[in-house]
Amino acid sequence: MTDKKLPIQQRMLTFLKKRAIGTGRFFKRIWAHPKGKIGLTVVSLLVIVAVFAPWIAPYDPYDVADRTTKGLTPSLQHPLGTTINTGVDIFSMLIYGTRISLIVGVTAGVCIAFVGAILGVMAGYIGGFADNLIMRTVDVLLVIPSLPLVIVLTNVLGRDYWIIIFIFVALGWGGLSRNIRSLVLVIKNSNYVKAAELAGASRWRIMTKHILPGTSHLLIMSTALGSAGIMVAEAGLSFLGLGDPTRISWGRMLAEAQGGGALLFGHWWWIIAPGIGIFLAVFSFMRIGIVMEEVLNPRMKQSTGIHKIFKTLSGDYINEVFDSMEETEQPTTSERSAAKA
Amino acid sequence: MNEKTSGSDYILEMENVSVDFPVKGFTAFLKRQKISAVSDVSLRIEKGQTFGVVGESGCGKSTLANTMIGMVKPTAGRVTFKGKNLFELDRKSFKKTRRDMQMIFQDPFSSLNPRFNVHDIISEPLLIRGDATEEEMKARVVELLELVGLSKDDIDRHPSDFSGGQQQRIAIARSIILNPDFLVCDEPVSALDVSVHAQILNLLTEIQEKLGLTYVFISHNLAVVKNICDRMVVMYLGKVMEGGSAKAIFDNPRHPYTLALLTAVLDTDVDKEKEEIILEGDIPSPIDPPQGCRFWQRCPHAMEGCKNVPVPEVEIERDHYVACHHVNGFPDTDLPEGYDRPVKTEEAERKDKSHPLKTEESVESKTDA
Amino acid sequence: MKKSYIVKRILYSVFIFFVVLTLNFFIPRIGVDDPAERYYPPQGNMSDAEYEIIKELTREQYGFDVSTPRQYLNYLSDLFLEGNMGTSFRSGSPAVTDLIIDRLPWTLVLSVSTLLLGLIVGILIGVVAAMKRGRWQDTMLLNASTIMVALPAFFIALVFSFFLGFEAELFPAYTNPDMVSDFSWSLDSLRMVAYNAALPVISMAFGSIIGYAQGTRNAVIAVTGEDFILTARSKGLKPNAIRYKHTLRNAMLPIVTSLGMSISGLIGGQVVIEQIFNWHGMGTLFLEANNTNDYPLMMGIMLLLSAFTIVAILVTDLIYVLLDPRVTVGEKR
Amino acid sequence: MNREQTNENMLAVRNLKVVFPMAHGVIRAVEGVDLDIKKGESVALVGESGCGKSVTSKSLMKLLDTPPALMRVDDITLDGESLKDYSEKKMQDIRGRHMSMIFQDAMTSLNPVMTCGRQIDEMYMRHQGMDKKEARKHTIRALELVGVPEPKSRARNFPHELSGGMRQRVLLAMAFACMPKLIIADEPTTALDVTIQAQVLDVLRDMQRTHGVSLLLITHDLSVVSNIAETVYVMYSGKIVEKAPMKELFRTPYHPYSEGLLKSVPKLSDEGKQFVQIPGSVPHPMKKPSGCYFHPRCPYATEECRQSMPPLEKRGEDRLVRCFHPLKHDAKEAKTA
Repeated sequence: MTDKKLPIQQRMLTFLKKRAIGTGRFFKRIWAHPKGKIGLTVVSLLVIVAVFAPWIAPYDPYDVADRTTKGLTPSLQHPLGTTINTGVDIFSMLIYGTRISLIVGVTAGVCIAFVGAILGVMAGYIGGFADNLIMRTVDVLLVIPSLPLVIVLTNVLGRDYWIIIFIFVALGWGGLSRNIRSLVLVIKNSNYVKAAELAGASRWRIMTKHILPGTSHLLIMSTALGSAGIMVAEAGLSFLGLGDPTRISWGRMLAEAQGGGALLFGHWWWIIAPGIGIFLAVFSFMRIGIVMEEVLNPRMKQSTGIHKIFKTLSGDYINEVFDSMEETEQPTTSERSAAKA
Repeated sequence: MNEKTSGSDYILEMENVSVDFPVKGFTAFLKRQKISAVSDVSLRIEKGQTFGVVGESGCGKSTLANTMIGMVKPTAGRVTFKGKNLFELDRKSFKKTRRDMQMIFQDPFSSLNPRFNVHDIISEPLLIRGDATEEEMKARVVELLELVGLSKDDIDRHPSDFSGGQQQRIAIARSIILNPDFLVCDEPVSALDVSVHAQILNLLTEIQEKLGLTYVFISHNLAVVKNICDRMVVMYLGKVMEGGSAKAIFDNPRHPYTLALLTAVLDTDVDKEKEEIILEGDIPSPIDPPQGCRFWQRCPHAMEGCKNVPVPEVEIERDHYVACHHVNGFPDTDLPEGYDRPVKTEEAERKDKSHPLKTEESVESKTDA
Repeated sequence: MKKSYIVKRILYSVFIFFVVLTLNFFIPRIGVDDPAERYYPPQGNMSDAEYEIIKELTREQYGFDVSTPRQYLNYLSDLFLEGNMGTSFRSGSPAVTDLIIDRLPWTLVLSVSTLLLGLIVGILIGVVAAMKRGRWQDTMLLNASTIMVALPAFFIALVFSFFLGFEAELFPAYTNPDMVSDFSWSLDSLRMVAYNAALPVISMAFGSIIGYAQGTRNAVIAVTGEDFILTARSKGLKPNAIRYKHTLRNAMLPIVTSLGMSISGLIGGQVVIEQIFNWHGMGTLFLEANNTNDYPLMMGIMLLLSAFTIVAILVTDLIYVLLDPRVTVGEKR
Repeated sequence: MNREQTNENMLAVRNLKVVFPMAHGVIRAVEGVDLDIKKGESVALVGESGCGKSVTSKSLMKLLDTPPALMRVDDITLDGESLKDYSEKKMQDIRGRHMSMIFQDAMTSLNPVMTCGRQIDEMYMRHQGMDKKEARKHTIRALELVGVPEPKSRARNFPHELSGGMRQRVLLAMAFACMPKLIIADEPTTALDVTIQAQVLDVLRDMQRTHGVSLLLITHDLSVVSNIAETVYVMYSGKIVEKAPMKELFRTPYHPYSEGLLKSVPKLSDEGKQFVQIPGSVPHPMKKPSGCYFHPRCPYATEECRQSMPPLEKRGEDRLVRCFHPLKHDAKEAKTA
């Protein structure tokens, strides 16, 4: 029995199994990294909060009927108080805000990685006209200040959060594809790609087996970092009141806090809470991104902590190492032959 | 090169092959500059033999190798592999033909994908050909690992776990998995530790004997070439300076450049007084090289005529060709005035200036003034 | 060789500017057949006939009554021959150019001081951290930067305006409108500007300080590992000579490159900060324009901001050429 | 060669050790190396990658960074002056002035944004207190001495504008600028083409001999050694395994590793397609074998070699060897070897 003759379902199954094992191993390595634990924990927490928001949140912030007294200070019923202008439970808003942040951030981050990878590989590997076109577009994208452009486009295209994601993706792939392209150029000229070409590999095989895996560390890292960046941008947009008007997001909470008199009445928690939400999401995604880069990049040696190693080295141990290299007094050859005789 | 006309004994023939690359850049575009990497090279490689290509960086030996295996298309000339013109084949038969040719690179680490394990690296050509089952592939990989002196326990390890010599062994195993006839070795040992050079060279000769391969062996070290090559060419700035049977060339080296290269080789016989030839100047740029001999700027015997009278390759003895006016004499036609005056009069002056150690005082007075 | 590179670089910047210009022209025309519909969207209580008349008037007023290519040419000739970017929707139909010129200096006050503050403090911190590699100064920078990059500038601005503005009353939480209306070139007036600009500048500079510090640290450390620093040390040069003549000069190269790239983000991010402090700059003008769908004004501001970025990137590229003798024709990037 | 023959050492190193603590263990780069270089002598330190030869050269000038390296030495004396307890500040006066270095890759060893001339000027300005103008005069002369044509305009060139051979000459001029007592050349020609290599070696040899400077040449290339060195140290995995005058080493190597190195390099005089090979590869610096480090690759290894490290013993005039079973050569062999 060989793989070739197996039915397609079984081959798919073994493929998926391999992938699942690989993914599992990958997460284990991230977890094993000293910086990975915090990132992974916080991200999983955020995902749980986002998915189970209706069960976690004590009130439904979308429900107009579910409102209480305005401007309450934090208490057991309202851990973060209520808003001054509308009387919505701030804690529940915070919980629901996780959803939009994660959806917009992760979706846009993944799509940007996808688009950036395809265009970057195309520009680098195919070259010629495609390269020129793509790189000139990137140059244009990088000179237009992005937030104003996003604002103009939401004005023209609409403010539904799917449209916002689309705009972020359309404007955000430039930097990544430029980086991917320069990496692809390096890999493309490497001897192992040449060897594969000599072995008769098709362009498709070279792209999928040699070039794309070579950029994977950059891609995965940029997905995480890109998601973090998009979360900040989305929060900024919502803060300006230009996000999806039907959704509660952390940025919009900040805007309401500013407009609703949190500053005047000294309700600092109303500002701090969504800020911490944004911070946690962005921080944990960035952490994971950096850890992924370190885990995946074959060139990245774990040079971190050489100073730490130096600090922890005990003088005794070092002396021992140096002394162990000392020449021991040994009989010279002539003495030995004399002894033998 | 006209003693044999039938191509049957030759696995690869190159006829008047030239490769030019355009120079990139705005000003270069206006002047239409080009790099002449390989210029008018003809050679024939016999089946089962080892053919040496010797030269320094920029001499075009790598471009020549890439042209042989069809990675670079020549600007002019024909490359015939097993009787088929390599660049007139359609895509499919080109790919099929090229399976019979493989290459070993200088830096073994960069020639192995760091993300693949040994099995995936070695079996890749087989996988691409696509007519072997998993088991067959694995068996073949194990067989090859043993052939190149590695253990079958290494099959799951990654390139970075191996030393340079072992990595080169892996690369060799990959290159012979499809049973090619023709193997191009591009400086296969120069990136390795001195003490493993011999291991790799011996492995290559051993494999050649076992599988009846034809080698093209590229090197800058004449001693290596002497010991394993049957025929060879010495290249300089894209042109063949001297070529033919290795024995003839080493017994009777004639080209000034070959002589200079020979003195750079290690000789452990330290008691023998060695005459050293040190060439002046730098290797010139291959952009728009001179019409005449490309070596004239550095040649100790250069004459005025060498600058612009084209140099033909002349057979000075059986299977020994030299392209040098100094050796062959000038042709009878169209010679410029004073062609046989040595260039070195002005060169010698420059040489004196650049070696102030010999005229210490004159320099002293010059700088003080 | 260098000259032709510079010429090429300038020509390319002009090309990019034209592409941006063209985009600017077409963005308001996305998704509508007639730009008049974008400029004057249908109102609920309006009959079709009425709306047709209004559209007709809009077309006439904004020059939409000719073919699109013709409109484009008019747009270009207005812009280049008369410096005219159209008229705003505001009452009194002021020229976009005038509105922008009124706000431009105020925006520049913020951007330039943020950039300078970020660069000077950032590079200083970065150099110190690189020299004290592995010690507490360096560790502190690393830890601070992982936290700071996750804090958006507008959140920092909000916190500052709350705690330093409202609670501590050290600085104004909102810009005093008198700053603009009573401005004169007097010491008092300038002091007032500085007093009002303090919070916005500091909250924006936070991020860029950390960014430049990180970049400088990495660049300096990378250069310190280069062979030529070893050569300089083997020559017996004094540490200061090595630091200033060899290390910093080379470390400046990547910093200059990243500087050009960071300017676009800085300009974009300022929109939010200006809004928080109600600063009398182009950012607030832009948001006002957005809220009133004032397209000529919006696109005018966009164009100016893009032009700024293009010039900034061009300038940093030219500085790079001055600093690095290796750059020849098209070698960079 | 008209230099005075004195037996006094220009450089003497006693028991130099360098280690690199890493996350997974300790790399023992140099394990107790002794070196002696006489005045005006040229000495070669030969070894393969990872044998610790470059680390040795850097530690002689105390150029190793701590961290990551830790160095310990019984004594380093330069011209009778003990450098062991010299502070970094005092070392700065020694470097370049009395001891200078030539590195392998001139492209990366020269500051890319500074003209070549400026980089040599620095030597004169730092060590001889000259002003810019005077320094430049000397720079031009130094460039002339190492055979750079048109030194005046070349001094104004940036490193990338020169060819590889010229760049290496600039490094030579820099190293010889203050006529130091000792020059350490770390693989000075490895990155160059063979014909250019010959030029640079020629200049190096001429300069060294006419100025009577001591030279420590670090290389893996035996052909370079045979061209220039008078005495050779062979290093393997952090230890000196053999010391001998160059010709004697080439005629009659005592250590099996030296023999293997000499024989495994292809020579013009060889016949046939078989090369003499040393099996195995250089041990990983963190996983060195027990006993003699060379025993896994040595054809003569015995149980004793597996157990303990042989001492470095005197064997004949001016020769040292670290081996329990040094090779024997009878007189006849010695001539034809």
